[in-house]
Amino acid sequence: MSADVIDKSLETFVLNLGPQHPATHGVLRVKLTMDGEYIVHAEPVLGYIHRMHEKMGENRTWAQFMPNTGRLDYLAALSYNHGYAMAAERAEGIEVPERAEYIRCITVELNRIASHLLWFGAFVLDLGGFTPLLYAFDDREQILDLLESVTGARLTFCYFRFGGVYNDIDDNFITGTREFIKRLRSRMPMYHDLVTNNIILIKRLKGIGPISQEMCRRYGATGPVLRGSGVNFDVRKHEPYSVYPEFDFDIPVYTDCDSMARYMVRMDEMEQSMRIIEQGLDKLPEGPVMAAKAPKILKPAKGDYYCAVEAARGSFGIRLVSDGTNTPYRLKLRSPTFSNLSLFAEACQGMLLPDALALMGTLDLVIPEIDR
Amino acid sequence: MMLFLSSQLNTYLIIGAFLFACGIYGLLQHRSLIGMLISGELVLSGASVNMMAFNRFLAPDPTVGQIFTLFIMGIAAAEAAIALSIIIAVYRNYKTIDAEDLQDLQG
Amino acid sequence: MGLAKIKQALAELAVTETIEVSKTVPAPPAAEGEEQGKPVEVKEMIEQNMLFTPEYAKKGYHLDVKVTAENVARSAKILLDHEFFLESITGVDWIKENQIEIVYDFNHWHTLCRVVIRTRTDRANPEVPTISEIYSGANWHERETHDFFGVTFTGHPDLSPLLLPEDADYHPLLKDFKA
Amino acid sequence: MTTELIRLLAFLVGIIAFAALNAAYLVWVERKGAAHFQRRIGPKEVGPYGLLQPLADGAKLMSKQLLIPDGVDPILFKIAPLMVLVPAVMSFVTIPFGEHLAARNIDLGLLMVFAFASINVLGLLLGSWGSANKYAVIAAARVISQNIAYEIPMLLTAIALVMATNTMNLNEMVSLQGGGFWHWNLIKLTFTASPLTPIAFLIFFTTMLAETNRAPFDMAEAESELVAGSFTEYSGMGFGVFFMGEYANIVIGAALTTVLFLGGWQSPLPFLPNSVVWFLMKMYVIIFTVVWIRWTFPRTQFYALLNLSWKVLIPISLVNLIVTAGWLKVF
Amino acid sequence: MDQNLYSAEGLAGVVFLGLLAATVAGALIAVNAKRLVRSVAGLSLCFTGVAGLYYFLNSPFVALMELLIYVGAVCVAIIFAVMLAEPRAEEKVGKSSGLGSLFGVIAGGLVFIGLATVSTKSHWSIAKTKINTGSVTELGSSLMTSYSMVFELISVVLLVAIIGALVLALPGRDKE
Amino acid sequence: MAYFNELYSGTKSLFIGMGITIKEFFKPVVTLQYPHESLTMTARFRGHIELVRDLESGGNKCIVCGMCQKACPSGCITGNGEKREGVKGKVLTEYTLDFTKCSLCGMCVESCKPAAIQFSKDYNLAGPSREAYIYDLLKRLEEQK
Repeated sequence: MSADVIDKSLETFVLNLGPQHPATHGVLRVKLTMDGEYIVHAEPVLGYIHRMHEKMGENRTWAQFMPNTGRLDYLAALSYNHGYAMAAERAEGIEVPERAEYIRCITVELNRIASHLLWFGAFVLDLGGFTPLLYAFDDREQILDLLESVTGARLTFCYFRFGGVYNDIDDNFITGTREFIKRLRSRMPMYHDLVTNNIILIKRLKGIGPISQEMCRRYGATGPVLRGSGVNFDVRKHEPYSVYPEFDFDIPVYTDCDSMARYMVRMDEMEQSMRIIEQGLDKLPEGPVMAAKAPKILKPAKGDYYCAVEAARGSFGIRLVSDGTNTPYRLKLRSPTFSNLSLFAEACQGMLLPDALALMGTLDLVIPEIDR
Repeated sequence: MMLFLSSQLNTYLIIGAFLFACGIYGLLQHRSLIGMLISGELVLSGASVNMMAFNRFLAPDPTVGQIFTLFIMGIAAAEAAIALSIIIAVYRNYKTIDAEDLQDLQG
Repeated sequence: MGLAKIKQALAELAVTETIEVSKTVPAPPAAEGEEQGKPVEVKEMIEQNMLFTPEYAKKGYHLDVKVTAENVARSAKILLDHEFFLESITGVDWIKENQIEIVYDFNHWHTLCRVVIRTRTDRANPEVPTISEIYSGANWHERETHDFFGVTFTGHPDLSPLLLPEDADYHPLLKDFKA
Repeated sequence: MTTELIRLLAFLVGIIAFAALNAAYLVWVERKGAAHFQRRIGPKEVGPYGLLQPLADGAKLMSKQLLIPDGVDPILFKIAPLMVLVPAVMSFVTIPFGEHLAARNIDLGLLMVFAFASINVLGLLLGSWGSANKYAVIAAARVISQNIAYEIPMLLTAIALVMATNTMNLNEMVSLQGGGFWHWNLIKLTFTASPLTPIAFLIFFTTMLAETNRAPFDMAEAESELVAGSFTEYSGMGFGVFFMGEYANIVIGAALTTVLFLGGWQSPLPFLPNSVVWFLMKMYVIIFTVVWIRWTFPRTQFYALLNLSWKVLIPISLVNLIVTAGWLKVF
Repeated sequence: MDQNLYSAEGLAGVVFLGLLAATVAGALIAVNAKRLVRSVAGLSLCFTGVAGLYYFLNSPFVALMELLIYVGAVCVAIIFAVMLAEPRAEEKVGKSSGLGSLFGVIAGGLVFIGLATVSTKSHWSIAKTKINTGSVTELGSSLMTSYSMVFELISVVLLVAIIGALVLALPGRDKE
Repeated sequence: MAYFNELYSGTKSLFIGMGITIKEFFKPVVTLQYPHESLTMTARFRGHIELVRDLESGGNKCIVCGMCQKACPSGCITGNGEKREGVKGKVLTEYTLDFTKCSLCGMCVESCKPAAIQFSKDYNLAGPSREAYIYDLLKRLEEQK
């Protein structure tokens, strides 16, 4: 893996992709050793926006860390809120009321659609198509409006609390969400006609950037990257949490292992999320949104706890080590794109630069989550 | 006076000779293969200018010089293509385009 | 892949004389297991079919194996052979015990089975063999752990800082590190 | 003598003004068009409908410092933008805007446009090589292969057209398309053009996009891959001139398409008078289509682009050439 | 002179002088530049000048072809080769040391003086009428009649060149 | 045959794409022209915090319990109170928000028992210096009168 395995006889040069580059979506730097336009060796350089969230966690109370989780992956903040809330609830043994669980699932899925829509736009932008980005943003803004009306924020929601959610949803939100789903359903064929079926896009994605199952296993890739390689693994089904078992939804899996497969997985996931939201709204029970007995100050028993959720980019895991005090002793954040990006170096070897960028686009990187 | 220059055969002949001489000088003085190729192109265009001048001022057939020049262009293009692919092949194998470093080619 | 087989395979690697049993192991018949850190015979554990199996709903994982540092790579290999994938590697600084614990989280695609491998190393000179040869993804996780805890993963190809600045010589997640 | 000089200068100024104005307003069209394709408003602050935006942009670019980074070849770096702009402006000399409205009615007009258009590549190349930037160099390598690959089908379709019309004089070519839109080369319903001409039009249009480095063939710029490709190191007016040159090339491409296939200044219906207005309308429709295409498609992959040329465009344009030759022989 | 195009003779003269200067300067840059890229830039300048000269010689077709082929194709190809073979712009271009250079100057000078003397001293029987009308039709018909054989041959040469170039350039891809 | 099929379907897909964008071209714009128009924030919008006016007394409702300071993850709230004669409990003398640190999480508002602080709907936040973001909320409350 190190630079000295490169064949010295090749006429290569080093290309710095980033830290400021239009395709790296943030401050990721990839040191590429190139032979012409072919990539001989790639070395991602991380840490440009490393903030040491894990240390922050050790210095804050359990509740105070909640806002931080939304700042890891700011595009799917609710999944991260959810993961952290669940981990702490598991440690403390708090039962969450059913209505709160439904609200959590609905909002998380909305957030997932928003994240995928943004990914869709940004990915097509990486491929040089600008307009789909704006269409996707148009839809995404509707979601953010909905979520803002409930949570009070547009990105870093910080909506969940140990034992429930911060605010109950109202009828405006429910009707708004139903309308939005109707709207997005009618827009999906447009996206497919404009982008998915476009011959230029198909030529750019079909067979490009293969990631084998074996590679996924070695690198621990999860999420759409893994499902694009034909593995039916989704924490929501595999390790059912919250009220996901109540919902009837499918896990889109494509077996082509290429960029197109990963693209299709995400597009189909949006449809599945819409199904979940619809069912959630139908089944939404009445009741409180906060556990009655939820303690204000958490002091979980000694021991360590692991909890994983399916975030928009893969399996987000959180490992808590408690020493029985009101601050976590150790708090490990397992971010999916960290693992997904780590396979980039191997996957892009021998690829052309534009293809590698297409591959990088399908990894759906959110740098703050990688750097933490 | 100015018009005089452009309608004088000698102007063109001297320019042609100049290009030709530049080419010769460059061929002798350049060590890199690409430099030599450039000089070669100059030699060829010196000849072309002469052809065109004779065509305009002397030749009995008004097209022969032009056709010669067109052929020279064809030859030059072919020459450039071949020479460049040779240069690239040489560079790939020897990592140099310096003619004097290419002693290996002898024998 | 049966859970039992994995247990069997890992049991042989587990630290032979002591096994940390979770506090919340189902009470009977191992009532004595209640006490944390109480040494239990491996054989006995296997026989009782409750080998370091914490309560999943409470802990979030199924197997919790403590191995010695030399056995980390072997257990990783066993897990790879059973098609586990690596979720993360991290450390925990047990400053009072003067030890650093390295925790490996594994998961499986098709069976619900999370396995945690732990090993402890001396805090003054933390060294664990690398598993980056077995799990390529471990490369970055180990680099990260090296950044944060200063753990040297012997055999790792490149332990230069991943998330910290290139010239960082501090390890922020150690408990005695104050910014 | 003096009148001649004045006439010459008038033409020169006229052409440069036309080229510059069009290039500048093409930026406006692009931005406004992009905005509406994306359901935005686009420039609106400077002047009504943002019409003065190009001037503001120009003023901004001119007031910026032209940075010459370390390690660049300063002479080439400065000359290259001009080498893109000047030939494009030169090409306008021969475009017949109206029946009597052409700076020079040259017999070899078509050839002249192609000859000058080919210099454009050299400018891009020298600029990117001169700026000593890796992204620019990659862009340069792409530009060469792309331009060589697309010049062939472009010339082949143009030659087929020359065969059919028997002239390389652009004005004459337009004259031959008089008498209603069914006489345009695009859909000539008479027996003088081969039935493949509509396909030839598509090929010509595609190659025109590629030769002017327009999306989806904007390999030279490819902002998401190569930052800004050939223009990465350019700032201020260096960038501005490059930009103008690119847009002037698009105007040339659109004008040429209009002349060759859409009957230039000929009115679409016989009873309407011929006028320069028709020419401009057709040209702007083409330009709008170019903008429309840019804001619809993603960028092609580089080898897909070459495949398109070598496997699709060149064979079809060769077939077109042969069919045209046969057609002319038969009829 | 084509009176339609350049009726103002003085202007034409100025343009002609400019073209001469471009040709000479271009040629000098091409052989003397320190960096190969500049050599090629000089070469393209020289070719542009030569194309202008052709125009003055009543051959607009050849002039435009000169631009199209030499500037648009040959120079571009050479720059491409420079880019491939000289990746580090800082690297010096090989120039012969003093002796070679001196030899070059002497040889070039002698050639120039010789040719110039011959061309100025010779008594050319200059045709009084304009022989070349610049007609493309004539050019085409003689290309297709008297010189058709040569035309075919040159096509064959080009074909061979293309194939040869491909063959030479191909092995590079196999290595990967 | 596959060649022509691909050619046909490919070209068709391009025209379909262009059809979609041209349809969008003639649809009304969806953007808001920001400096000319601006949005009203939703009822739950979490802006920076401000003190709530006590309608009875005209002052603030704060009882200087310090809960907000404790709840704040970034420690951006500084509140001080003093005991005054004749008044029950403490009286707020200083309440500053260091907005440079605030992450708008809303923990403070949630923790406030007497509901003495609330979110403002102010989102056009800009200032020339860091100091401009250290808000004296007590002063603000006064000024709002």
